[in-house]
Amino acid sequence: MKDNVLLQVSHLRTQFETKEGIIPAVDDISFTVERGQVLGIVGESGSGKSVTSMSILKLIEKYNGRILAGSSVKLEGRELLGLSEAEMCNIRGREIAMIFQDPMTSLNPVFTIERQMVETIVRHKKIGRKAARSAAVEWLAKVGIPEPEKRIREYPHQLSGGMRQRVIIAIALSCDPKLLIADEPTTALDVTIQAQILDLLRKLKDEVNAAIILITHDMGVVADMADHILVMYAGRALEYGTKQQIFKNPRHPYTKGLLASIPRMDRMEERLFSIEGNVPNLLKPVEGCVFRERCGYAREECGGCQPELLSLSDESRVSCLLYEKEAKESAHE
Amino acid sequence: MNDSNALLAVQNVKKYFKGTKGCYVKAVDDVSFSVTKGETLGLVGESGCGKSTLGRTVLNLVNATEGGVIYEGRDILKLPQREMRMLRKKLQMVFQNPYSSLNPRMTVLEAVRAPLDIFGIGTKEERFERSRDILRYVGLDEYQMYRYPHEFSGGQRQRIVIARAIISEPDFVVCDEPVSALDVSVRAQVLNLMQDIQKERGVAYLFISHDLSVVKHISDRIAVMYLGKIVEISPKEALYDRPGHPYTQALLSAIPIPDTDIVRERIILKGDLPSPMDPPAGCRFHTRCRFATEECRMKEPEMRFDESGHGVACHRWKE
Amino acid sequence: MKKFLLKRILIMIPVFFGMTILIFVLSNLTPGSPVDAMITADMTPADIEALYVRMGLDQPLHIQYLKWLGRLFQGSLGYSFRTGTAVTGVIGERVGPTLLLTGTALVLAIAAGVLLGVVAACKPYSIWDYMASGLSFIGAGVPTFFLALVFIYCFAVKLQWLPTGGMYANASTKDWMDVAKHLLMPAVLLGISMTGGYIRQTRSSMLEVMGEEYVKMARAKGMREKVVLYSHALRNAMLPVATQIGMSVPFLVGGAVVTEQVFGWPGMGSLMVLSITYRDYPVIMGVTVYTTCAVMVVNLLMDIIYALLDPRVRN
Amino acid sequence: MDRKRKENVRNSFWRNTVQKFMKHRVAMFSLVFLTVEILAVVLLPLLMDLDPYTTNVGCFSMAPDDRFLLGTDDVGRDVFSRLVYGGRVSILVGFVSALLSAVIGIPLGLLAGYYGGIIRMTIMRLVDIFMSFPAMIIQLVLVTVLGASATSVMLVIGLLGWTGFARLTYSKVISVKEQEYVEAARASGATNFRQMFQYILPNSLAPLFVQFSFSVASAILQESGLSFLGLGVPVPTASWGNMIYSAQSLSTLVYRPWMWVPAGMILVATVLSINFIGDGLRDALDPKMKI
Repeated sequence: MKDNVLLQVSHLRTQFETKEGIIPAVDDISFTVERGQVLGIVGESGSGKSVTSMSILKLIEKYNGRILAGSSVKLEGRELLGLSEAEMCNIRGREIAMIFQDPMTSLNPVFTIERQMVETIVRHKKIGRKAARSAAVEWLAKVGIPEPEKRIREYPHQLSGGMRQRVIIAIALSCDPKLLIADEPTTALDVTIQAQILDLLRKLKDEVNAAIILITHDMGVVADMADHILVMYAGRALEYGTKQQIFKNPRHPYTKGLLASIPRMDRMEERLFSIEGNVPNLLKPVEGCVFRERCGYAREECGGCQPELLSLSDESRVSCLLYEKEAKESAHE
Repeated sequence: MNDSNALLAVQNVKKYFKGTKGCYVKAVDDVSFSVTKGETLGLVGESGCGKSTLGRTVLNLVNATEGGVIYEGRDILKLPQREMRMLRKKLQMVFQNPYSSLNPRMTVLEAVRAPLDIFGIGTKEERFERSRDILRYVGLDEYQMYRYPHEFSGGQRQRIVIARAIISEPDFVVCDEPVSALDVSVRAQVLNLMQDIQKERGVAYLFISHDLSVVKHISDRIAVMYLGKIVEISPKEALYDRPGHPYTQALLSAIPIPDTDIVRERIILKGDLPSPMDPPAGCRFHTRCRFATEECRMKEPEMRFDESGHGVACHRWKE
Repeated sequence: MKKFLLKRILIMIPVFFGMTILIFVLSNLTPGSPVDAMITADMTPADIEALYVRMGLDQPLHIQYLKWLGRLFQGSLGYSFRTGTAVTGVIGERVGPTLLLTGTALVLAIAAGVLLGVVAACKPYSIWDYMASGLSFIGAGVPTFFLALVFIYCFAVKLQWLPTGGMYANASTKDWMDVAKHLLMPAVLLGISMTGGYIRQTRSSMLEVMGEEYVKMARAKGMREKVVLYSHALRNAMLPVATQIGMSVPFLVGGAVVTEQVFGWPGMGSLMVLSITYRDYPVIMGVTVYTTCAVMVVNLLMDIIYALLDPRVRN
Repeated sequence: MDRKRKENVRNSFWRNTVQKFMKHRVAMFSLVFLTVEILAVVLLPLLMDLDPYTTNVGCFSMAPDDRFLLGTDDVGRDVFSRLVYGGRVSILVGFVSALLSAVIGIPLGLLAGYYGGIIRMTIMRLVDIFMSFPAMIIQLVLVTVLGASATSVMLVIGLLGWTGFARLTYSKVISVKEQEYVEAARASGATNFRQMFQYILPNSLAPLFVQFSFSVASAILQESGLSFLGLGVPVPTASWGNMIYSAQSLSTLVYRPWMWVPAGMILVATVLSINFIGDGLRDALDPKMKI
C-alpha cells in the first residue's frame, strides 16, 4: 500500500505577504496521491487550490509568498521542498507536469508551437532537436490535432481554444511525467469542447500511466474524472474521501451545502438550497472553523480552532467537530 | 406558438457585424421567438453563438440589421431614440460581470437610484425611499447604501445590479450570464432571489447562459442557439426529456453531473465551432453532426413545431 | 507580412502630406520671401514683379504647394541666404555627423535602457534597480544642456579626459579614435536623455509579462530561469519597448539640437540654430523637411521590427 | 445628519486618493517643496526689494557677497533676483502650456473615443502627424515666425503638446466605454450626455491628472531648452533657461559658477519634484494599489 504512494503532501502551509497583511492561502493541507490515480481538489475561488498546486512545484512568487517550515511535499519519498532551484527544474515538466486554466494565455504568443514543444523535450529527454521534433509531431497527433506537421509550425493565435488546450496537454505529457497537475483545465472552454478535453485526458491517463491532480470548482467534472476528492475552503482541507463517499454520503456541512446548492441536470427542484453569507476574507481570519459563520450546525466549540482532519475510515477524513464521536469509535475498531 | 398573450415578440431579427475583408459576422441570423408575461425563457449556447448579441439586440442596445421586436403593439427597433429611451423603464438588463457593471465612482444608492433619476420618477424623498426599500429587499443593510461597489463581494454586487434593474418595475429583464462570474456557493442565493422577484412582481426574464444546468433550473422554456440561429426551442421538460436537435443532445450529454451513479452515453462532438464569419452552408451544424446527410449539407432546415410548442430546426426531426 | 507593410506605407501617405502641408504653411509664414535675396538695388518694381512671376509666387497657394512639392521630390530645397549655396549641399555636409551622433546615442540608450530595465524588473530593490530608477529620473528630470555643462566642467575642464567640443582635434587627419573621443560625451548625454523612458517601459512591461500565464507555464515545464526570463519573457516585453522607441525618435532629434549646440558638433542641429540666428529660412525649412522625413523612415523601420517581433501583427 | 454623512462618503474616492498620496513620502516632500517654491517666487518680490533688470555698473560678474546674495551676471544684474523672477516665468510657462495642451487634447480625445468613425479617423490621424514631427524643430521654426517672447514660447509648447492628452483620453475613453456599467447606463435609458459626463469622463480622469503633472514638467524643460539656445524667452526677461545660456562661454562655465549653477539646480529640483508628484499621483489614483 505505502509503495503505491506517489506524492505525499503533509502540513503544507503557504502564505503571501501583502500590504494589508498576511494571507494564509494554504493552511495545513495534507493528502496523498497514489500512482495512476486521479485526485480531485474541489474549491471555490480563494480556497487555495491553485496555490496548493503551485506549492507542490515550488512556483510560489518569491517576493511575497513563502512555504512555511514544517511543510513537506514528497514525490516517491523524496522531499521536494528541500531541493535546490536547479534540481527543481529537473522535476518540473519531467516528473510533475502541469496544465493551466486558460489556453488562450498559457502559450507564448511569439513562439511557434514547434519551438515551445521542442524546447521542453530537448530540456528533459536529452535528445537532439530533430528527434524532439518528430516526438512533438507524434504527440500532437496523439492529442487529436489534425495535420500535426502543418500545425506545429503555426503560432498559438492561429489555433482555437480547444486546440491550444490540446497542445498544452501534449507539452505536459511529452516527457512522460509521473504526476500531472491539471488546474481547472476546462473552465475556460465551452461544454462541448470540455467534453472533448476530459475525454482526451481520460484516454491518455491510461496510456501514459500518470497520476492526476485535477483542480476544479466544478463538482460535475470531479464526479466524472476523480477517484478521490479533497474539498478545500478558505485555505483549509475540510473533507477527503473517495468519490462515492463524497457524493453519496458527504459529511462536512460545507460539502453537503455545496452539493445541494448546485442546480442539477438530472433532477427538478423548485428551489435551491443556499449557503448563506459570503466566502470569508483571508485577511481577516475567522476564529475557529473557517466555515463556522456560514454553517447551520455551528456550535460554541466551533469557535476554538480549526478541527483536525478526523479519520472516519481508511479513506475518509473530515475536519468537523460533529464527527468527533464517530472518529473515536472508528479509531477503537 | 401563440403570440396572443406574448409580452414581447422577436421577429426575424438579424445582426451582422462588419468583419475584416468585407465579410460579415452573422452574430444573430434570422431569429424569432416570443416571451410571455412572467415567464423565464432560457437562452443557451456556447461562446460565440451570438446569445449575448441577441440579448442586446432585443433591447435595442445594438442596432439590429433586420427584423423587429414587438412590445405593447409597437416595433421597438423602429422607435425614435427618445421614445426608446423612455421605454427602457420597462425593459431592463442584468449583466454578467458584477465587477464591471457598476460605476466605481457612484455609491450603491446612486447606482440603484439612477433609473429613477433618469426617468424623473417621484420626488427626491420618494426616490430615496424606494431605493432604500429595494436594497433592503435584495438583502443589503441601510448602512451599506453609501458605500462604493468595490467594498462589496461579487454576490452582493450582483444583488445591487438586480436591484437597479427592477427598481423601475420593468416587465422584462434580459439577464446575460448573471451567475457565471459568481462562486458556486453564492450562485444559489442569486438564483433564488431572481425567482422570488419573478414570483412577486411577475417580471419576465430572458435568461442567457452557457450553463445548461442553471438554465434548466430557472427557466420555463429554453431556446438553444448555435452559430447565430435558434436550433431548438421548447418547454423545459420536453427539451430535457426528448431533445430533438442533435446539437441539443450533445450539449446535454456533455454536461458532467455531480453524481457518481448516473452513467450516460456521451456524445462527443468532433471539431471546433466554425467561424461565424463563414458559417457552413445548409444546416450550420452539419460539420459536427453525427447524422449529417447530403440534404443537411445542401438545405437549411426550417424550424418546425409540434402541438406542445416544441420546435426543432432539423431535417431528421419527426414531431 | 507584405500586406502589413503595404498597409503601413499607405498610412504614411496622409501623414506625409499632412506634414509637408504644415511645413509649407510654416515656410510661407516666415517673414520675407525667396525673392528678397535676389532683389538688387537697381531693379525696378516691374523687374521685381517679373521675378515674382518667374518664381511662381503669383500663383494660388495650392499650386505653389504642388510646385514646391515637385521641387522637393527633385531634391531642390532652394539656396541658402547665408552662403548662397544650394541648401541640399549645406545640409549634406551635416547629415553624417548628426547620424553618427544620434545613432550612437540611440544604440547606447536602447542597450542601457533594456539591460537596466530587465535587471531592475528581475531583481527589484537590488543596486541595479536603484541605479535604473536613478538614471531614469535623471533622464526625465535633468535638462540635457545642464547635465552637459556639468559633464564638460568635470570631464573636460577639471579632469581633462575628453575634449570640450567639436568633432576633430584636427580636421585634416580625421582620425577615428579622435572622433570617438569627441563623440563620447555628447552621445552619452543624448543617450541619457533618451534612456529613462526605455528603462521605465522595459521594467514595467517586463514586470507585467512575468505575471503572464505563459511565463508560469514555461517555469512549470522545467525551463531554467534564464531561459524563462531572457527568451520567453523578454521577447514579449520588447513589444511595447519597440513602440516606445519608435515614438521617442522625434525627441531624439530635438535633443540632438541642444547637444550639438553645447558641444559645437557640426551636425544639422547646430546648423538649425545657426540658420535661425541668421534668419536663413531656406536652410531652416530644409532641415525641417529632412528631419521629419527621417523620423517617418525610422517609424516605418520600427513598424517592421515590431512585426518581426510579433507574429500576431504579421498575419 | 444624514445628508452630512452622505457628503462625507461621497468624497471617499478623493479622500482615499489624498490619503494614499500622503503616504507617498517622496511625493509629499516634493509637493511641499513645490508649494514653498511657488509661494517664494510669487511673494518674495513683494516682500523684498528685488531688481532683476538694473545693470549695476561696476559690479559685472561679481561673486556672491552681502549685497548680491548669489553674485551678479556679466552685465551686473543681481542673480538672486533673476532667479526669483525667472522662476515666475518658467513655472508660469510650464502651467499655462500644459493647460493649453490639456484644453485642446482632452475634448478631442473624448470626441474621438466616444463617437468613433470618421471623427475618430480624422482626429487620430492628426495625432499621428503631429507625433511624427520632431517637436523641437517645429518649435524653433514657430518661435522664429512668431518672434521670441514668453507668450510665444507658451503658445508653441502648448500647441504642440496636445497629442499626449488626446491619445491618453482617447485610449482611456474607449476602454471605459466598453465597461458594462456604461452599457448598463444606456440600458437604463441614460442620454449620451449623461453617459459621457457621469459615467465615462469621471472614470477617465485619473490618468489625465498624472499626464498633466508630467506635462508641466516637460513644458518647463522645453522652455528652458529653447531659452538656453537663445531662442526662447528673450533677455532681459529672466528665465532659468536663459540664465544657464551664459555658461555657453567656457570662462563663465569654469570661473563663474554662481551665474548658472543655482539656476540649473533649481530647475532640476523643480522638474524632478513635479515628476515625483506625478508618480505619487499615479500610485494614489491606481485602484489596484492599496495603502
